[in-house]
Amino acid sequence: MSARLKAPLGALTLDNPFVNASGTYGYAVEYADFVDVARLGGVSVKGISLEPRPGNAPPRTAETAAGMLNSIGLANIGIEAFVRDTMPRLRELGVTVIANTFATSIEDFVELAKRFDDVEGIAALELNISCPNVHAGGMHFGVSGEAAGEVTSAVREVTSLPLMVKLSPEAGDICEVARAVEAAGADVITMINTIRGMVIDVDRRRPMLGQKMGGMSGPALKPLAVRMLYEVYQQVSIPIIGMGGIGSLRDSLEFFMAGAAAVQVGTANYAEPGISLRLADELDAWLAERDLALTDIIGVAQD
Amino acid sequence: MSARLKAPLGALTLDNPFVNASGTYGYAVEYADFVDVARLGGVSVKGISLEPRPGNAPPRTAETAAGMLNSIGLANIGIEAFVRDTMPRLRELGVTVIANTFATSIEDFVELAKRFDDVEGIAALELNISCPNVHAGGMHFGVSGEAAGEVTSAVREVTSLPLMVKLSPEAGDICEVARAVEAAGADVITMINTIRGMVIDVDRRRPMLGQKMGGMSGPALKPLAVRMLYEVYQQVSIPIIGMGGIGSLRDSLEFFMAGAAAVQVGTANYAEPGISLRLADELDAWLAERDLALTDIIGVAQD
Amino acid sequence: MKYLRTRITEVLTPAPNYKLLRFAGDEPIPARPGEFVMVRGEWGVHPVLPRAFSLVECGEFGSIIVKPIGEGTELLAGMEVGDVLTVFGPLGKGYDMDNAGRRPILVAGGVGVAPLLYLAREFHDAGTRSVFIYGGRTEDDLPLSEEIAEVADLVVTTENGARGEKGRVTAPLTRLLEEDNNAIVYSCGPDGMLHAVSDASQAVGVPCQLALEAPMACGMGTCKGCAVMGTDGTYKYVCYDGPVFEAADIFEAAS
Amino acid sequence: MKYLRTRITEVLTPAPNYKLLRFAGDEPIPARPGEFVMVRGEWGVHPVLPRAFSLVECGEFGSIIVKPIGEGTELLAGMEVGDVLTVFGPLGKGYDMDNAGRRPILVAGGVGVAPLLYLAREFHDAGTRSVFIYGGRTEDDLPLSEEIAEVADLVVTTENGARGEKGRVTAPLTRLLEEDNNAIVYSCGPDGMLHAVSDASQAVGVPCQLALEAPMACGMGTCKGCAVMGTDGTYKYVCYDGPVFEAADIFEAAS
Ligand SMILES: Cc1cc2nc3c(=O)[nH]c(=O)nc-3n(C[C@H](O)[C@H](O)[C@H](O)COP(=O)(O)OP(=O)(O)OC[C@H]3O[C@@H](n4cnc5c(N)ncnc54)[C@H](O)[C@@H]3O)c2cc1C
Ligand SMILES: Cc1cc2nc3c(=O)[nH]c(=O)nc-3n(C[C@H](O)[C@H](O)[C@H](O)COP(=O)(O)OP(=O)(O)OC[C@H]3O[C@@H](n4cnc5c(N)ncnc54)[C@H](O)[C@@H]3O)c2cc1C
Ligand SMILES: Cc1cc2nc3c(=O)[nH]c(=O)nc-3n(C[C@H](O)[C@H](O)[C@H](O)COP(=O)(O)O)c2cc1C
Ligand SMILES: Cc1cc2nc3c(=O)[nH]c(=O)nc-3n(C[C@H](O)[C@H](O)[C@H](O)COP(=O)(O)O)c2cc1C
Ligand code: FES
Ligand code: FES
Repeated sequence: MSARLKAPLGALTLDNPFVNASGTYGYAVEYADFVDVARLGGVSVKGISLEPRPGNAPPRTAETAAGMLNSIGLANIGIEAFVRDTMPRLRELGVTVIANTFATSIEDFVELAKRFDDVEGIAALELNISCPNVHAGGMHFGVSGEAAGEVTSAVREVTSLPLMVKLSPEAGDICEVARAVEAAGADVITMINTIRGMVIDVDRRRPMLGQKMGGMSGPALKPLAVRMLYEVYQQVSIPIIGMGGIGSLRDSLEFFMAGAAAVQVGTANYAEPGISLRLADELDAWLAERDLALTDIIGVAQD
Repeated sequence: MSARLKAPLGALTLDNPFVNASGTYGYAVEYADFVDVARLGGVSVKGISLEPRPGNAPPRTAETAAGMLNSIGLANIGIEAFVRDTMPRLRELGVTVIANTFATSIEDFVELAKRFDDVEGIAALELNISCPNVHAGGMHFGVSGEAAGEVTSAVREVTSLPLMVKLSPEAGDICEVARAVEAAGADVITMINTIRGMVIDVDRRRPMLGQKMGGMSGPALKPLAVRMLYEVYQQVSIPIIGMGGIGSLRDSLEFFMAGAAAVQVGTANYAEPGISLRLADELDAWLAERDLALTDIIGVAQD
Repeated sequence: MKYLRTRITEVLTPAPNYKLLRFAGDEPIPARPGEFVMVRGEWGVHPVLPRAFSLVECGEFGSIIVKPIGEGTELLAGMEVGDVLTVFGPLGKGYDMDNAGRRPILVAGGVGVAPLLYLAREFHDAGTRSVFIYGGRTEDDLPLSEEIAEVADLVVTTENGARGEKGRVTAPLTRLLEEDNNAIVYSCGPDGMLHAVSDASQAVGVPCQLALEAPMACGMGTCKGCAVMGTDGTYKYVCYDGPVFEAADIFEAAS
Repeated sequence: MKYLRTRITEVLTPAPNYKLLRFAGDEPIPARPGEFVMVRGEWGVHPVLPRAFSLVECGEFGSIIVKPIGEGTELLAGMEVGDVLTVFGPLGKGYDMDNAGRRPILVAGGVGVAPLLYLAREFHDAGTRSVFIYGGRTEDDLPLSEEIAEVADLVVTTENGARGEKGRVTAPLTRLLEEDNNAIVYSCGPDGMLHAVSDASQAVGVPCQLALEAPMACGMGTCKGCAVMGTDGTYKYVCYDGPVFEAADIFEAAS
């Protein structure tokens, strides 16, 4: 990757700004046969919890206009299996691993962070305090600045990894949450997670998803994501990784220009599992043509 | 319209449940040449303020994935011209008029309500406490239960019209707002207004809209609207008019089954100015085939 | 005003990157030159809004010329005979053909040819000879120039000089206005061109009517989306007060 | 596993409401019967997800059979020769062809014909004769039955009796299993059919492999979207643990 794609995020610098979003790329190893996963800016792995989780009652996905809902419920193999079975392969492949973690209590977030601190080959820790798909937990940390600040502080104390905190669009005031996590010691803000939606199956006269509601992702989410990023950028000085509906170079440029230091690509991976590498190459060409580096365009659409 | 389409909304009963949404159908008179506007379930007219408003700096609209943004800024002719020039024509046409009103202070909302109370031919008053497009005003009433309750109470005291209050999806907790306006005397809840989004023009490297942000409407909004309706339905006992992205019979059925006693159709009017009448006919056929009345399917997707 | 479900009856390619779609519904949409229609195909939820197009002809068949520049125009340019096109119109205020004895000079660029070809035909049918200045970047940007030549005195300019005069429309326009300012100018085309045409006309006090574009939702004055600031300091609505405006109402005279 | 940009090389209409799309990319996608691909056309932002299709053949050309039932399948069914189709696969676990000397009985309904025609051909090429029970509502729901007859003993049922035996696939299946239970059943089709086939097979202790469907996003085990509850009380992923499952792992035997 060319130098102009470098994406500095405080202590961490990514080789290129395209990171695959948590939950949409598994543990990345599944794609290694046909995607050069080491060249990805990074991979935020499927949200990891202390214990394995089976996930929610199906159906778990439904399509919406230019988007989709998911109510996976954080089905995952748990930290033990991940560290034991998956990490060696990720190290071997040379993937820039962002450990996306999920818990329903501060103690569990802290415990996860502690256990990841020793693990070789983790580039950053990402706290998912914004998952809408788990009863009694997850998102409630993301909807108020106070709760978000608390969990961030607690984790900050026990981790030496670059700390990313992932915000929810359902926060009453997302800027307040952003300021709180910055103050509590987050190195990077990632935003946004999905926003809850519902599809009714009018033939069966009931909600389509087993869980009734699911998080909406994909292009339909993009205008919200860009707006929130634009607002948050004005209120914090730590770098922000933007996401929500990115599926083309122009989509990613919207995020960079609104203020994203890097981006995550989620739902678009389903249609094209190597899309992030294609976008990195396209961005490289776009920047080269204009004799710019990525860092020249971050936030240029702000006043 | 057949009896099975009747949509009871407390004191008011609409002949059919398809109302054209405020801001997307002007004052309805513009369409009278080629749409039988008297047959519409109702028309919520473009938001009316005490004084005429010129609107925001252009561009005022932008397209998004399966949706659009608008930052019109409530350009309107003001109550005086509306009552003097437009109402006579609406009465003559026999339109079921819902007076959508907008103000930035409680006093102005009260004043608008007082002045509408005397006007012949108004079927209901709709308070837009959820407009995202006006600086210093509008939406702030819609984001907290307390403020929403206050404005609703104040208006309730001065109006004898059926009172509709239109909620914002940007409320921290839309259910709380819904309960507050119910408690304050609203007869009907209408929901949802648009949610703020942004599109960046990557060629000009700045936000596409003159006002930077605009409210997102259209199909992309539908899953959010249905979810919020589903939630609010469980918390209030007054009827709810649902809206957000309706463009087909099946879309409207999702809202009815989630709990909407009637619906509003907004953005879809642009593609097909008579769409509400087509949907009413399609619903009539759908219900007839199943030997049902509209009221039989309201909320059936709730447990 | 009508809302019709029509079918495409013919698709032509008048220049490499332009499509002419002809369509017919149960009834014609009677429109004057400069008036427009909002059209949409049956392509589901995206893009949601219809698109504005000036009519090139109307009657038993309507037709529009489409230059693909984005998703909507690309979908339209890909349509085939038999496909459904919903058409809504006629909309807006067209050109005022009352030329009061002045010689009409029509100035078009790109898809601006649509309303002006229609206007040239109407002047021709009314027995008025008009001049038609038609500018493109290359010779590929001059769709329908043969049709124009049949009804008006055609003057072509291309930026690369491949056809006609090398340069932009402003040169022949200024020349013609200097020769004889008992003229009236009608224009439609890219923004930069409209400014130049306005300047050239206002400089010699010749009346000038311009067709503007703006992003539109409703097309009929109700959504208040298509605002442009007028020289009088109030907003004008392109779909309703226009799309044809007196140049002086929109653009200040160059100083 | 490969992700290929292919082009449609042929579009056939094997029955009134079915399309067979043949496509070719730079390389073939080698797949076994029952394995599938995720495909998508270049249709922009909606629908976002690719769609799962069993391969009917693979090699220089791949092909899938599409029955339009919603937006995605309608867009695919409308595709033309030359259009781009992105194809991602092979995915999942197909049929286990090790029949251990048992007679293969293939039971298909609707688009379930896709993997089973492929399977029948493979058995045929391997010198194993199979029975192919093919059910449709009417004679229009039996695409590719001629091709099946070339490689297997075809038994047709239609619900309206217009072709073959009147009724559903369960009748001939039960009969055949009663005649000779040294058989192995392979099935793909609508949910109700799969249940019935599972019941009939499990009732006589005949091994039975079913291909399931579920809404999918990733198609390769990473999104955890396509869960179905197994008889052991754990979730199975259709795209990864399946789509072909032992009947007993998914459906309890009827009691
Ligand atoms: C009164 C009127 C008459 C018109 N007549 C014709 C015609 O005869 N032939 C023709 O080809 N086009 C005509 N246009 C322009 C046409 O409507 C736009 O090209 C079309 O709406 C773009 O849609 P899109 O989805 O392809 O592009 P989008 O994807 O919406 O946009 C692509 C780019 O074009 C810009 N854009 C979008 N809409 C407009 C617009 N209305 N004006 C200016 N820029 C825009 C966008 O900002 C963006 O940068 C007319 C427009 C108006 C208002
Ligand atoms: C492994 C596998 C192999 C398949 N093979 C074929 C094939 O060879 N030929 C073929 O025509 N189809 C096949 N399908 C089904 C095909 O993927 C669906 O028909 C398609 O995804 C529907 O997309 P749509 O946009 O047209 O419908 P949508 O608009 O998404 O949905 C229309 C209706 O179908 C339902 N539906 C959507 N997806 C599925 C699904 N995957 N399974 C069951 N119901 C669904 C929806 O709930 C809705 O009621 C296969 C599915 C799987 C999982
Ligand atoms: C199927 C699915 C599963 C997801 N799982 C997680 C998760 O485990 N942890 C997390 O932080 N975000 C999760 N997300 C959210 C995405 O990481 C991302 O924030 C969101 O999808 C918006 O980006 P997109 O529009 O590009 O998909 C998931 C999204 C999808 C679609
Ligand atoms: C151009 C435009 C203008 C609008 N103006 C108003 C308004 O004046 N008052 C109001 O209450 N809502 C207004 N709305 C919101 C709509 O009434 C409706 O709540 C929203 O568009 C969602 O419905 P839809 O997706 O069907 O368009 C406006 C929407 C649009 C698109
Ligand atoms: S486009 Fe709606 S007012 Fe002009
Ligand atoms: S479709 Fe993603 S796990 Fe099966």
